Amino acid sequence: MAASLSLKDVSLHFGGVKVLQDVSFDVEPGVIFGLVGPNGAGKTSLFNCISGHYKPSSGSVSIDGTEVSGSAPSRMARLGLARTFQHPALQLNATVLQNVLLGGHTRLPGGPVSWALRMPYTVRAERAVRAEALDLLANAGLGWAADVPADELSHGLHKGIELWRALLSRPTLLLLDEPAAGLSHGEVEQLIATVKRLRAEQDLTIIIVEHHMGLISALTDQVVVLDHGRKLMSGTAAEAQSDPRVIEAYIGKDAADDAA
Amino acid sequence: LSLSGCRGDSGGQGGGGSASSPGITDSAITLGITTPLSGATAGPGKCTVAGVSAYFGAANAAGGVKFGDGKTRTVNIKSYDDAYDPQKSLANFQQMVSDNVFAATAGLGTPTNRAFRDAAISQKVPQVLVMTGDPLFSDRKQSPWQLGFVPIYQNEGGAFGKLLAKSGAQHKVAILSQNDDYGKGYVAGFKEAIQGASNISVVGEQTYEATDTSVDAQLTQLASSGADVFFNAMSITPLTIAALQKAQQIGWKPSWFLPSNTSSPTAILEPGGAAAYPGIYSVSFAKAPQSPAFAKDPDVVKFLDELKKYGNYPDMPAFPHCMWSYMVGATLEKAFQNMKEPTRDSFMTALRDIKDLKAPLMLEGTSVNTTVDGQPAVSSVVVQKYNGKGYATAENFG
Amino acid sequence: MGTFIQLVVDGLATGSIYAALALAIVLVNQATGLINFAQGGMAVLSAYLAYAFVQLGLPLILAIIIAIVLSFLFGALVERFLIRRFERGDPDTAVVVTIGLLTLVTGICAVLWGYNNLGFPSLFPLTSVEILGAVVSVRSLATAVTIVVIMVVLQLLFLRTKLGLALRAVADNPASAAFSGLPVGRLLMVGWGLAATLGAVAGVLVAPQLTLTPGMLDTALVYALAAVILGGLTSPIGCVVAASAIGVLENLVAVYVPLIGHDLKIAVPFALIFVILIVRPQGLFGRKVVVRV
Amino acid sequence: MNAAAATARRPWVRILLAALAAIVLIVAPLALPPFANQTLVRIGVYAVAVLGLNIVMGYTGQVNLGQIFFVGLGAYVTAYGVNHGWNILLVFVAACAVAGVVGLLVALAAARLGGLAIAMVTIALPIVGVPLAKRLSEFTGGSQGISARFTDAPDWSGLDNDQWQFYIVLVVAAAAFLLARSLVRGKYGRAFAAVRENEAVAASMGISPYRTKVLAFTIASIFGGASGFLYLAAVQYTSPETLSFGHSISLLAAMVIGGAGSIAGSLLGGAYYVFVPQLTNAIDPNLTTVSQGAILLAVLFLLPGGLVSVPRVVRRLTRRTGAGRSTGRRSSAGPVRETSQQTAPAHRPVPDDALEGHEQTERQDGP
Amino acid sequence: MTLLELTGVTASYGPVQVLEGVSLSVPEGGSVGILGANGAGKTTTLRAISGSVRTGGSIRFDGRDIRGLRPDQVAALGVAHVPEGRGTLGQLSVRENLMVGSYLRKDRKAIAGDIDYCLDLFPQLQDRVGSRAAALSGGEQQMLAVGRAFMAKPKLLLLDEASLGLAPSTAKTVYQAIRRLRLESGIAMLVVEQNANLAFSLVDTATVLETGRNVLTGTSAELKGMDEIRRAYLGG
Ligand SMILES: Nc1ncnc2c1ncn2[C@@H]1O[C@H](COP(=O)(O)OP(=O)(O)OP(=O)(O)O)[C@@H](O)[C@H]1O
Ligand SMILES: Nc1ncnc2c1ncn2[C@@H]1O[C@H](COP(=O)(O)OP(=O)(O)OP(=O)(O)O)[C@@H](O)[C@H]1O
Ligand SMILES: CC(C)C[C@H](N)C(=O)O
Ligand SMILES: [Mg+2]
Ligand SMILES: [Mg+2]
Repeated sequence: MAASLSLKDVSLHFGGVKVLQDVSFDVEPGVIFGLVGPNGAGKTSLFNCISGHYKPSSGSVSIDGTEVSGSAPSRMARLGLARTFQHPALQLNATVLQNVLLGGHTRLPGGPVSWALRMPYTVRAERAVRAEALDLLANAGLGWAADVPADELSHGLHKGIELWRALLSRPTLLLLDEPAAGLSHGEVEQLIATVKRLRAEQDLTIIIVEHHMGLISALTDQVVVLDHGRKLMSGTAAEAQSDPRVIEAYIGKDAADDAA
Repeated sequence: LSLSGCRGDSGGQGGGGSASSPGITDSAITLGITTPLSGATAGPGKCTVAGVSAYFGAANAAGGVKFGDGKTRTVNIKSYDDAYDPQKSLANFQQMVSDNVFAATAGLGTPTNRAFRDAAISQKVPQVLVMTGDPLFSDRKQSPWQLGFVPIYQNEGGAFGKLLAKSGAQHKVAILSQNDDYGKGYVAGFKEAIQGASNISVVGEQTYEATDTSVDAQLTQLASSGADVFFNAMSITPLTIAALQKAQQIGWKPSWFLPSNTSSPTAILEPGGAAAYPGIYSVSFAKAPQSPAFAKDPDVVKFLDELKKYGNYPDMPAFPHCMWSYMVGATLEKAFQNMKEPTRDSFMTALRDIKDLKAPLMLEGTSVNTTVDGQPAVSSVVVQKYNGKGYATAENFG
Repeated sequence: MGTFIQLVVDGLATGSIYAALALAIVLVNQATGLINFAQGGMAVLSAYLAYAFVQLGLPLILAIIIAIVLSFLFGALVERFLIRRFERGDPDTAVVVTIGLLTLVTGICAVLWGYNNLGFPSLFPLTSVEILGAVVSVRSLATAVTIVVIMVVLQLLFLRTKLGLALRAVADNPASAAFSGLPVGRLLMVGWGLAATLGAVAGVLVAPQLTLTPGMLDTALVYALAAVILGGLTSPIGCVVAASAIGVLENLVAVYVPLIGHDLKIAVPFALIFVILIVRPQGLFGRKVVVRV
Repeated sequence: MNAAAATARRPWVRILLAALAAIVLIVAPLALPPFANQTLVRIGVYAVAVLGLNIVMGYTGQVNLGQIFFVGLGAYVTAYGVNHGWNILLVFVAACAVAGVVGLLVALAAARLGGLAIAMVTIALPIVGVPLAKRLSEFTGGSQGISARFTDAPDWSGLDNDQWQFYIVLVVAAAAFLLARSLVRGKYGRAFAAVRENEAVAASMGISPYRTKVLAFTIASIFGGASGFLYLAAVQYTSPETLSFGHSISLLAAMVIGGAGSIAGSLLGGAYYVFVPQLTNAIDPNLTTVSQGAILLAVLFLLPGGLVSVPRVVRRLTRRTGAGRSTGRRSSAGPVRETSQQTAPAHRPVPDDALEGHEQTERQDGP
Repeated sequence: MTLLELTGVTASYGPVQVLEGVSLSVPEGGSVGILGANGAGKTTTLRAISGSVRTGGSIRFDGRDIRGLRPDQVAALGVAHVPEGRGTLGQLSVRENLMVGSYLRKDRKAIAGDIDYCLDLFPQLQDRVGSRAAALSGGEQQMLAVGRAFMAKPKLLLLDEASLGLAPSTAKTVYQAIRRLRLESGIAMLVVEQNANLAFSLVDTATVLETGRNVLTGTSAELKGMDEIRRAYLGG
């Protein structure tokens, strides 16, 4: 079941730095939601507040109506949240397959004793998840990379592996932090297609932080624009891109034409 | 079902019959020493090897040792480093057995010797004249294949206690001891000796760890007790020096008792400025080569020469263990001379039958006596008093 | 009261031994990002070198200076020919390499100078003075002053000089620092050299009191590590404060809490560290390492 | 080379090899001289301790300088139990359980700290443990230590003591190694590695870094306790020196030298721990410290990945750079020459069986 | 005058060779772009120049062979590399990062002014000069990495996706600043950029890499005119 997300007056401070101030919005189940704004506006920090990596200084985060702010990230993951990181965070000396398999952690039953004893059900579960991971990679055209150590792949592919890792957990809420960064135009098109397919095939809610306005326009149903930790506006991508405040603060006057 | 049948006869079991035991041939005998040759206790540990090697090096050079069975043999010493780790000393013992060593001897340390005591008993390998004052090794029933060499710590502490008790004057005693069986043994012996002596009261008692870098706090605390006698069961050289200096600095000038381990006039008392105290007492059974009184003593001259030549130990010994293990050599030689058969059994019998042996370097009034159950080879000690250069025997306190 | 003050003063004196070593550990860590278990061993080697020159008839101060210079070279060479190979690898391996180095250096000292305690001449007189009713040896006082001076120098080095900045940059991210033209290898050598120098100073400061043996600083190393972690890995001031606090606290607890006593007093600084680190993981004066994913 | 490797991966070959190894291990002590058995026994003792250390440090990345404490604790519990006439199985369980519970309690607190702070808490264990063991002399025999004999071969077996001890150690060590091997190959192995690599990322995968650290630490402690039991089986005596801090450092060195993050490496680490003192004694007992330091540095210099990396290093030295690898792996085809999607190299086998795959949780050696 | 000349450059990571012969040249004061898909070898090409990967072939800079030099030696010759990903020194403050950038410069007096220039250019950094780099947002770190390279006043700037993670307006500003730098001080540059619109705003010529080889080189105008290029890099 796709999750719904609701933020109420979320604020976050680090010492004197006000990173987020009273941010509120709701994300309906099944929606692809965009989060944009200038550098340092607080987008990643907001993701961190949702995923539990940061604890909001005040305000509340709820998923499917349940208050979750302050929960540990590992608990959030078990509730169905998955995310990618702005700067790919892979285990560089493990293989791509091992990296992706990590995403399946929450789906594997049994405690350490069962696994140490290789109880049959753990063996079966491991096989199933492994097969699925290989499938994901194969469908992404990365089947060849399964056994390659992650550090032997280029930066662009790291972003992709993060996405497959997140997906293996079968999330109901997926947070993508700049998934298109470092991708060429053609590769961004592929990414757009992939996310569209995801939405069609799986029941999940997606929030995307991205500076690539083409991707935002092509994918999102709704966007929120952050600036200096505050919500500047919300609406559709098209509305955002024509909003003078957004152009002023974020897109830049003539950059608007480039980012077609 | 006898599975062990298929493994040759390398078991190294010692034992009876007239067949000779492992480690002894018609021309040679091999002894093993497992002792700390590295780490914090390597200083005295090296001495344990050096002394025995010096003794038998000289004996071998002179043609060998004449055994009780009429054959003359050279005595070979194999040393093994256990770094004061019981697990390693056991491993070394097992290695000795596989290296065909006749007996283990002279090794330093309570835990390290205890670690292979059981194995030595069950394999009937002598573990004798070891450098620990732990009484267990001199208990014949419990330790049939063992014998300690140095006086049990209790004896040393007790000797001083007796001296103090009979002084008649009122004394307040402060005690500092190493927190292990060494320190505990000294203190127990001392306390037992002063029991019932109404003129003695213990006014402060502290311990320190052998690994400590400083005992200043203990001294400050003990100084405030106003004691006039300081019983210091300390085995660590730098700490002893520091203690001698510190007590002076804070204006506490009691009479001291120091164990035989840490009473070297040149290495400890002089740098510690011991002359400032009314009296420094120690117990000993060996002549101190550093002491001017013995500088020309023929025993000492010979010993230092052999230590250099055969013991691979060119320096002036900083630890008494060099002298002690030299005496171990003499004691072993005595046992060899009396053993009728080239077997471990015969050796043990001979070893346990030495009376009033005046080993080289022994002080007047002490001797090797292996016939008393419960006592190690040396059990008599002499209380001495520092005279600014060396030691003189002290009959009375004060 | 007299006893109390004396115990505090004694604790400070003991603490200064730990602090001397701790400063060297901080320096290597700041300059290379590593914890050097061999720090104590290298300091002992330096002290032995000074001792050897004294034996050769050089005046003490000259012997110490030569030993310090040689220590710088030794530290730099160790970095170049040993540590270099492990710098980019698994940090655990690098730590074990320093353990191996400690063993080797200790062994070399033992081979060259034996295990007997060697008296090391003191730079400072053996007299003592009275402060607030407590007796302090001039030697301890001078040691403490030297350490405070070193601490200040280090603090200035790291925060005020270009070299300090470069050392920190290289420790932070050598590959990235190289893109700005920082000669990574040379800076790492300098970092190790300086730490060895500092170790040499520590060694000759404490050798008169502990007497020279190959394992002279083994126990002090543990305390020094504790002080470094408690004070904060990045802070010379922190580690001196922490080392002093550990020395004093140990004494007071041992004397005034008989249940703990002198045998278990060592547990106290560790318990303290534990409590403090739970509240301030970066240590008393340390800066938190910022990590974002 | 490849063919051989592929053959070696077939299930029946593996089963056969395992069976062969088992037979060798069972028969060996009957044929070997006592000293060889005694040495193997001690290797088993320390291999189990190193294995535990490897779980918490090699795999999970938590510096642990206190492993020897748990070995000592296990040894003391064993001695206590044996001397009080407990059933030997109960003694074993108690040795593991007491060490495990103490480890758990320590970990519950220590795992809140990261990095070097954890090192400090663990360093304190042996440092405080030694005086504590002396203090609690009622249980520990104080500084004189405590002896306990329970591994003399029973008469019905017809075995010598060293053989009997070998089998005891073999059973316990084999169980420990098999359990550890299964554990680090699946879910938990990945969780350990994830926590080692990056706690924030691990957490976002649903892995609680705190719990994982506590788990790893507890497992290490249990293995430490088991190793302590074996220590007593082999040495039959323990004293405060057993748990001295220096040995903890040696265990750490043995782990890295064997191979951090490797099960087989733990065995090699145990062997290193036992053999090197024997070797240095044979070289010259007066130079053990120098030679130990030199050996340690030489091994790491040649094999920064530890002894376990020998086959990898040999393979690298013998392998000619495969052209297939460099071109085949090239990723997305460029837009200019329109080739189809990324091409896969034909020869890279993708394991189809979850747990029979090659040791993927083994850490690669450094860059 | 060519400043940088690569001929038949190969590069490998361990046993894996990933560049199979890349040739390109950057004239003095010139600006050359590198295009290519993920994994084509763009980053590796820049690393080959700055000496952080094992290379073959010939790399000449300013008239001398620099192949095999260490990164700091290459930097000392006047090459500043803005690496891919996080190029900052995380535990150093923003100001310290910029100071490290100027490590090789002799004109001490001018440094303070240049730091102010960088902070002007990236106002977001201004508020955070005292913060450590690791605390910054992704885009802010990227700005800092570019600023650090500016501080070196190099002869040649290697930019590896310098706009990565920058907001559109910021990316624009950065590229304007880089262009200005080029005009004012004649810095040459080699630019890897996925945002080809930005790239073409800066470079005179560009080369397209594919599986470790150049497959195409031309002027910006020529390339912009090609269909495949438009489809893959420009969109529409
Ligand atoms: N742990 C932290 N400590 C201090 N400051 C922080 C921390 N995390 C975030 N900030 C600050 O909060 C602000 C917002 O950062 P955040 O990463 O959320 O920005 P962003 O919107 O994701 O920007 P970008 O588009 O550049 O990624 C930045 O100025 C950053 O320096
Ligand atoms: N450390 C490494 N070890 C082995 N191979 C590597 C390593 N780094 C990169 N590679 C390989 O080298 C090739 C070129 O990588 P490079 O990073 O240069 O690509 P790129 O063109 O910069 O791609 P991107 O656009 O994704 O950044 C890729 O096939 C990659 O897998
Ligand atoms: C705590 C972490 C998950 C934070 C995250 N990596 C960031 O970029 O801020
Ligand atoms: Mg961000
Ligand atoms: Mg790249």
